[in-house]
Amino acid sequence: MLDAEDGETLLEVNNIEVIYNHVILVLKGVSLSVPKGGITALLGGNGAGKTTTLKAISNLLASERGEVTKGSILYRGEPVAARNPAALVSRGVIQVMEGRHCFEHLTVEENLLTGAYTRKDGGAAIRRDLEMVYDYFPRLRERRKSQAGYTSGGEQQMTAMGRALMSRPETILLDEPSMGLAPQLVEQIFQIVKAVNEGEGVTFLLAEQNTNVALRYAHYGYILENGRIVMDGPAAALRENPDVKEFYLGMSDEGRKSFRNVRSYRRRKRWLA
Amino acid sequence: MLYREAGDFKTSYRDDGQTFPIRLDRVAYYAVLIVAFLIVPFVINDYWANAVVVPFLIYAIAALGLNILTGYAGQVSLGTGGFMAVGAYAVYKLMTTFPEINIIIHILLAGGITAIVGVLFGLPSLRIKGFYLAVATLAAQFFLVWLFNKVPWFYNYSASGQITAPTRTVFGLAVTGPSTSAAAKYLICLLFVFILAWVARNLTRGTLGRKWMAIRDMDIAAEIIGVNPLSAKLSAFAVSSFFVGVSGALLFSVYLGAAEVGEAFGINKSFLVLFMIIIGGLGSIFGSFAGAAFMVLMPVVLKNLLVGQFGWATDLAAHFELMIVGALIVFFLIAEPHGLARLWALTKEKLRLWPFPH
Amino acid sequence: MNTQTDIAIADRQLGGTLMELRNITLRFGGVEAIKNISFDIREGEIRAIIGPNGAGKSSMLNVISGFYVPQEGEVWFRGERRGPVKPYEVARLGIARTFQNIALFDGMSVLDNIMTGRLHRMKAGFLSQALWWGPAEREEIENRAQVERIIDFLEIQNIRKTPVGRLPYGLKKRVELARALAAEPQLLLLDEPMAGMNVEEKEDMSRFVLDVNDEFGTTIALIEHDMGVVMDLSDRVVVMDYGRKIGDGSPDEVRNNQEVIDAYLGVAHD
Amino acid sequence: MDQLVFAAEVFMNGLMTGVMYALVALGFVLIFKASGVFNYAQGVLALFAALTLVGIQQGQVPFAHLINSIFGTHLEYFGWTVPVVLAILLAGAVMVLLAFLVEKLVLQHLVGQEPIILFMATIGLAYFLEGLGDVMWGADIKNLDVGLPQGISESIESVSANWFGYGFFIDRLDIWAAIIAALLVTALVAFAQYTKQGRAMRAVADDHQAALSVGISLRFIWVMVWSIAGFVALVAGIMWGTKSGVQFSLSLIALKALPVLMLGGFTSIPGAIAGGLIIGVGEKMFEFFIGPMIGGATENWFAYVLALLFLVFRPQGLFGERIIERV
Amino acid sequence: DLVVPNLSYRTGAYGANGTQYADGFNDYFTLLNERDGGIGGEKIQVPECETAYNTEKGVECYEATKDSGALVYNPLSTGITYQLIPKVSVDKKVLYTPGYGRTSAKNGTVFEWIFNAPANYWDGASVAIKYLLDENGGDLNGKKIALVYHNSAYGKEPIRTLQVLAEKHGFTLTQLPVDAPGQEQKSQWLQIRRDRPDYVIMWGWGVMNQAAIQEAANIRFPMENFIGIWWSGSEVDVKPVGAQANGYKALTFHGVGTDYPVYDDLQEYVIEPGKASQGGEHVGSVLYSRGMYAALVISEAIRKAQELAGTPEIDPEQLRDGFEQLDITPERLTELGLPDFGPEIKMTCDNHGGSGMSRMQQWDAKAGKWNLITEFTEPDQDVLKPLITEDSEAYAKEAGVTPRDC
Ligand SMILES: Nc1ncnc2c1ncn2[C@@H]1O[C@H](COP(=O)(O)OP(=O)(O)OP(=O)(O)O)[C@@H](O)[C@H]1O
Ligand SMILES: Nc1ncnc2c1ncn2[C@@H]1O[C@H](COP(=O)(O)OP(=O)(O)OP(=O)(O)O)[C@@H](O)[C@H]1O
Ligand SMILES: [Mg+2]
Ligand SMILES: [Mg+2]
Repeated sequence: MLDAEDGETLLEVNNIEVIYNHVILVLKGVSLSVPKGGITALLGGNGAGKTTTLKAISNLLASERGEVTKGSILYRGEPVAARNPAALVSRGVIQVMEGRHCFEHLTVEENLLTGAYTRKDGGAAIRRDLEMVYDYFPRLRERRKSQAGYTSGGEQQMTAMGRALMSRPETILLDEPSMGLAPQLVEQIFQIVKAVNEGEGVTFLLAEQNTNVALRYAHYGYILENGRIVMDGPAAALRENPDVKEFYLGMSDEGRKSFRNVRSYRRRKRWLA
Repeated sequence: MLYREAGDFKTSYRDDGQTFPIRLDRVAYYAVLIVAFLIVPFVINDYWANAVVVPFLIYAIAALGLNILTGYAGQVSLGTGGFMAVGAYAVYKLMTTFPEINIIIHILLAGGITAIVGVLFGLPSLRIKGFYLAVATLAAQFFLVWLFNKVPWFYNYSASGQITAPTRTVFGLAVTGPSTSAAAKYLICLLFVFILAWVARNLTRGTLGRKWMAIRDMDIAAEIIGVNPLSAKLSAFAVSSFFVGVSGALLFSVYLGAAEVGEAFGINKSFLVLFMIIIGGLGSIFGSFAGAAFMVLMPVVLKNLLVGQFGWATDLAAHFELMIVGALIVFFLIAEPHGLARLWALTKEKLRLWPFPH
Repeated sequence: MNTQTDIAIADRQLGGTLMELRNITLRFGGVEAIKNISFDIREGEIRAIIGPNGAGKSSMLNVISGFYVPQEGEVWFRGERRGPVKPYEVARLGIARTFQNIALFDGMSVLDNIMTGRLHRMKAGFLSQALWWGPAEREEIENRAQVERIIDFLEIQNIRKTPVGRLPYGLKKRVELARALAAEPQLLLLDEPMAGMNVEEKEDMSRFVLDVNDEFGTTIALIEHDMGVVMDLSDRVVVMDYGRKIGDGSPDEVRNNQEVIDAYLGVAHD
Repeated sequence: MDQLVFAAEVFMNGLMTGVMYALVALGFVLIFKASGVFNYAQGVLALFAALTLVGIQQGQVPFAHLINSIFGTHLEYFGWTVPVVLAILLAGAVMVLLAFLVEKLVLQHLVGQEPIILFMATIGLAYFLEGLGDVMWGADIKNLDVGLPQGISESIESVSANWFGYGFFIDRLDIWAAIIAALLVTALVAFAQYTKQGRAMRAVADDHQAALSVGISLRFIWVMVWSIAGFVALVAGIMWGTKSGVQFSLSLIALKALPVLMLGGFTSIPGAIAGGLIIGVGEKMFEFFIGPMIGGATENWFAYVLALLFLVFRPQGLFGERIIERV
Repeated sequence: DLVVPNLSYRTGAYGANGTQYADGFNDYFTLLNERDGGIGGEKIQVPECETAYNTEKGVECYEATKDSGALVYNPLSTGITYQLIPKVSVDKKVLYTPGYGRTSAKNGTVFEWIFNAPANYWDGASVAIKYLLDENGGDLNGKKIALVYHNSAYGKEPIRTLQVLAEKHGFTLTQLPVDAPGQEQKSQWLQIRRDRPDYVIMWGWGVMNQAAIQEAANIRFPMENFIGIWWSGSEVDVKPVGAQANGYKALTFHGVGTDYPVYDDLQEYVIEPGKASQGGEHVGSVLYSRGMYAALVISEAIRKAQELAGTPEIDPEQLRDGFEQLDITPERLTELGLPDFGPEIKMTCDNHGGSGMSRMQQWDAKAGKWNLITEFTEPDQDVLKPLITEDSEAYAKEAGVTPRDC
């Protein structure tokens, strides 16, 4: 595992504010930094602004009529705003979007190949990586010739992940990678994240609801609520934090709480006054 | 902080469901009605009536109709011109066959006939979707125009195939025919617009409207939660065609007075009305009006400006007019893809927050 | 393991068979998504369907809700064999559902979306609707009151008028549930209702599911990948893999079934 | 027997007309495939391309009328003519420039919008180009001559006269159109199906955001596709302009391309050709044999009704991509 | 001032044709203003308004100009004419539609405000058949004639007359409609190629003309046997087809070319000083001449009206009287610098259509000009009269007009 402290900072988000449609203020001053070679997790409830943060980083907000109105985002010290999303991919930042976003009419394999769009290292290398992705996700090998639109939810998630890996990125922004995946596959995906991170030094910033797994694999975590960072720290420390335990890991003092007992009590997060 | 809803509490579901929940809007609405019904008729002249206001009102009905189909029910149609022709020829046949019956009834019947034709041509929508459907509705457009052109019964066997509206009166006041006053034309159109807009509003906020919108947003899901796509789509076609038929009837009988199908109800009409609702705002009653106003007024304003004010040659002005209208369409779409209605709503939303930015 | 839960399940009284699927086989071209599967859903129970990705779970729900027509097999509902039906007819029979890839009507407000759940209960005539007079208005207000109760129940009062397109994922899921509930179904099908939620939200959602089941006596079939949720909430579990059924029984039986562990759970789950 | 021979002649001519329609339809398909944009402006694009070609060829001063009316000058022609090949290349370059501007000024600002909005934007574009074409090159009818032969093909006539006792009429221009269309289609199919850019193009059509997120530059793809479509429009403009002069009505041939598209499938390049042939043959046969019985002038609607009937059985057209219906 | 609006069209599908006509119309009035200081000392204003051949824009133009003292309208569109007929009758404006519009408007007792001298569509149809009769020694029995027509009110106008004439002279008439715009006419011409009619008559406008002539050339239909109405007989229709169009014939009710003294004046007062409409590009073309001719008739009617009213400032009612007593004799035409340019125009209260005379012209591709090949010929009034009475009476009944006594 890499020590986040002394590594070089790859991505820096400084106090950004994001507004949709000129009226809806979603991010109210978010700052975070992602060290090179690390796995950083961005946690938080629904509508906290995780997706928005990731989209701001890869400059995809424009097509949703959102804009960064304050603050700056620097990738390797350069403002990302200056580059279009495609150029950012060439620079090594790729995002796996929430909700899969596969190209429905392309086959699974064609989907994966679009991931290699920006690569210049020739067909052989691309084929090799394709094999690698199929090794990671054997299910995709079986479905390679199917139109992505007709594959199951989980298969689409794998396709989206595989597509990102195909671009040989330096940094991957993962938005809810575990969503809709079977438990052993969730574990597997994070294993892959870990393997890619350690083996190839790829940096990860992942937004996750599945705090439990995320904090097991991440080095550092930020907790975002209501458009603000409410807590951050090394993953191990966060895991031990009683509030995190209670609200994000679903642990009570005697171990895991049962979902059947939820009816009996309900405590609110303090910091949401 | 004039414009806001704070303090404007609703205590019943009926109040909450009303058309203009904000008091200021309500006041503005009644003010517009008073001006439209009680003041304008006394000041309107031929030019304003014939060149601007009457076509605006009539197109607003057509736009409302198409908006129900395309904006609310999501079925893109390019057959509007053809359906307007059905309305026009229906009213012509009715007017000339039953001269003793009131024209208002004829116009409503013409709408009804158009609704039936609309349902017929709407049947393929059960299978065909999106742009395919749009192009398929062109079949209706071209076929209907051909039919009215080819079958002499429709134009009472006149030599040239033109139809001409005879004079008909309402309460002793001529509303069609050459001697109709500007005010009479205006009032009859206004009356139809007012009632139909109100009906459109009622339909779209209730059960039927929800069915339409559900089909529009995701037809499969709508079907699975219990919306019968057949009845939803066909009812949209029927209601929409009724509106369009009425507007065609008015266009011919009140506004043009004489018409030839290919010229007056050609494919350009279909596109024109579609432009209106997209520019105005899909799925918005207000948008239908805004779009109709834009597409009717813009060319007139530009022409008066370029030729009247700047004294340009008419052909240069006409070419520039095309360029400017085109550029404006693109400009508005970029500024707000959801049309003038959304632009207006956003402005209001900002006003509501004012003086805070968000 | 939580002993308290087990007792609770043991106490629950399950009713008769509400729905029965017999030897269902479903093919898409060459792909056999469901292979000869039979199982039943009893009145008042919470039935979970689990299995690896692509196992055919969603397809199964689609069969139940009439969207996919299986090549072979029979669907029995309330003791009658269901003939060929259209999905909207199924909805009228009292089966409502949510979707894996949220299928809300993006252009409508939350309130309108939920109201669509009650569409097939609203019967006012066309004229009445056009004039907004008499039955139409009355009906609207009555149903609105019902919907407001569901809105209160699911705690989404503050977003009533927001267009759903703008909502974050989790809230959308909740609105979808609300829409399904608005139909007052006898059988509620939930396709991954808790995907993409954090623990707190899952707790909320669990609470809703349990309350619906308890208070309205609604039978629930749900697909879920979170084993904690599945094991805690469900009365019985069907496990699918590659279109086959590899397990069926109480949560305990299932989690100790070696085949299920190999195919799906990976490790024995507590 | 006679009827049969006539039928054969009409059939052949239908095929040829179909090719001419397909040339226009191709441009639509390309842009639809690459951006999901239903490009209403395709017809105007053809007109604009043809106007530009004639203007360049004849050495017309662009915006002459405007300049004259502002400065009181009497410009009209530069006084030179440009050789055909060079003129075509220059006109092609203008179309590329146009593609660039369209992307820059319109499409770029509409990334991720619904198809109908983009459709509407192309309508705005059509208006604009129509006006621009007139201002730039004048509204009068122009003669386009790039040396393509026209008129009855005597060899076919005499061969068929030998065989059937009736000389078939086939226009030589149509034969050329068929050859050019075949070449274009082969090239375009190969491009879309087997190259990386082709794949990227299809990806963009599916999901703008996702395409951006994997590093496909929408800008590049769109400029590329609009350039190709502009070039196809130029070819269509040349063929139709040679046939009936370059003037406003040229933009209306787009209406003849729509049923072709519908029938062939909006997303299929071979579909454009197949659709064109079916529509061409269908409408000509119908007009020729049934038309006289019901008053003629059936061509406009018949094409659409034929396509409509087809769609009822295959909602995505002959070769269109399957419409994905899933929940 | 005298206001004569010019409802022109310089854009859209027929812009190329409309432009030339509008130029001729403008230039003639400019000439009168520049050379004579107007008519009877009153300057003429010709405000132009673009209709794009679109009826609604036509109405807008009419409404926009009618309160400015406009005397007479000439919209050059059958559709707009139909639109304006009821309106002008109420607003009391003169509508002058030479060679187009509603044929039965010739009946002045019903159509008080409409004039369509010197010729209308039925005159044209009749003259064309007369010409063919002449060619065939007075006998068309058993001949086959095909009518290729614009599938609109305009194109359908001659059908009724031709049907009656077919019965009378024993030829068969085949109708071949072409939908606007008319670029694609393959089936029509394949049919012609198969049926081998002896003659083809065409009622076309815009691109349809040119496409038809091209197709005729393609199937090697003899151009001498192909006759267009006057709206299918201008340079724009034949030039693009090139040498193959040689020999094509068309009707006309006025002279062509610039071999008339009036052009010297036009050159001197209008073109040279740079006052020509659109730079004088189209001077002398067929459509330009026609626009000019329309202006000439209007100006003569104004002159007459001034004479009758005894004042140079006339109103539309007086202009109507001027039209009804208009008599443009050959001598008068010569005085105006256009000897033998048009037929004599003599209108009365019940005859708003004049004599209906027109002549045949033929295209000489090599010289690039139209040659007149016949004298002005009179149509077969025996056939036309009853038709006109019938149609105008039907209109009167439908529109509730009581015919005037003349
Ligand atoms: N296009 C949009 N227009 C308007 N508001 C938006 C838009 N997209 C997101 N929002 C709002 O921004 C807020 C943050 O949304 P975001 O999707 O970033 O949350 P998230 O943390 O990713 O949530 P989830 O875990 O549910 O995905 C939400 O309240 C949402 O309503
Ligand atoms: N309409 C369809 N056409 C073709 N194949 C389909 C279709 N629907 C589903 N499939 C295939 O059937 C299989 C089962 O799909 P299904 O969506 O039921 O899986 P699932 O169990 O819900 O998986 P997940 O947990 O990933 O959502 C998958 O391989 C899928 O690709
Ligand atoms: Mg998110
Ligand atoms: Mg699923």
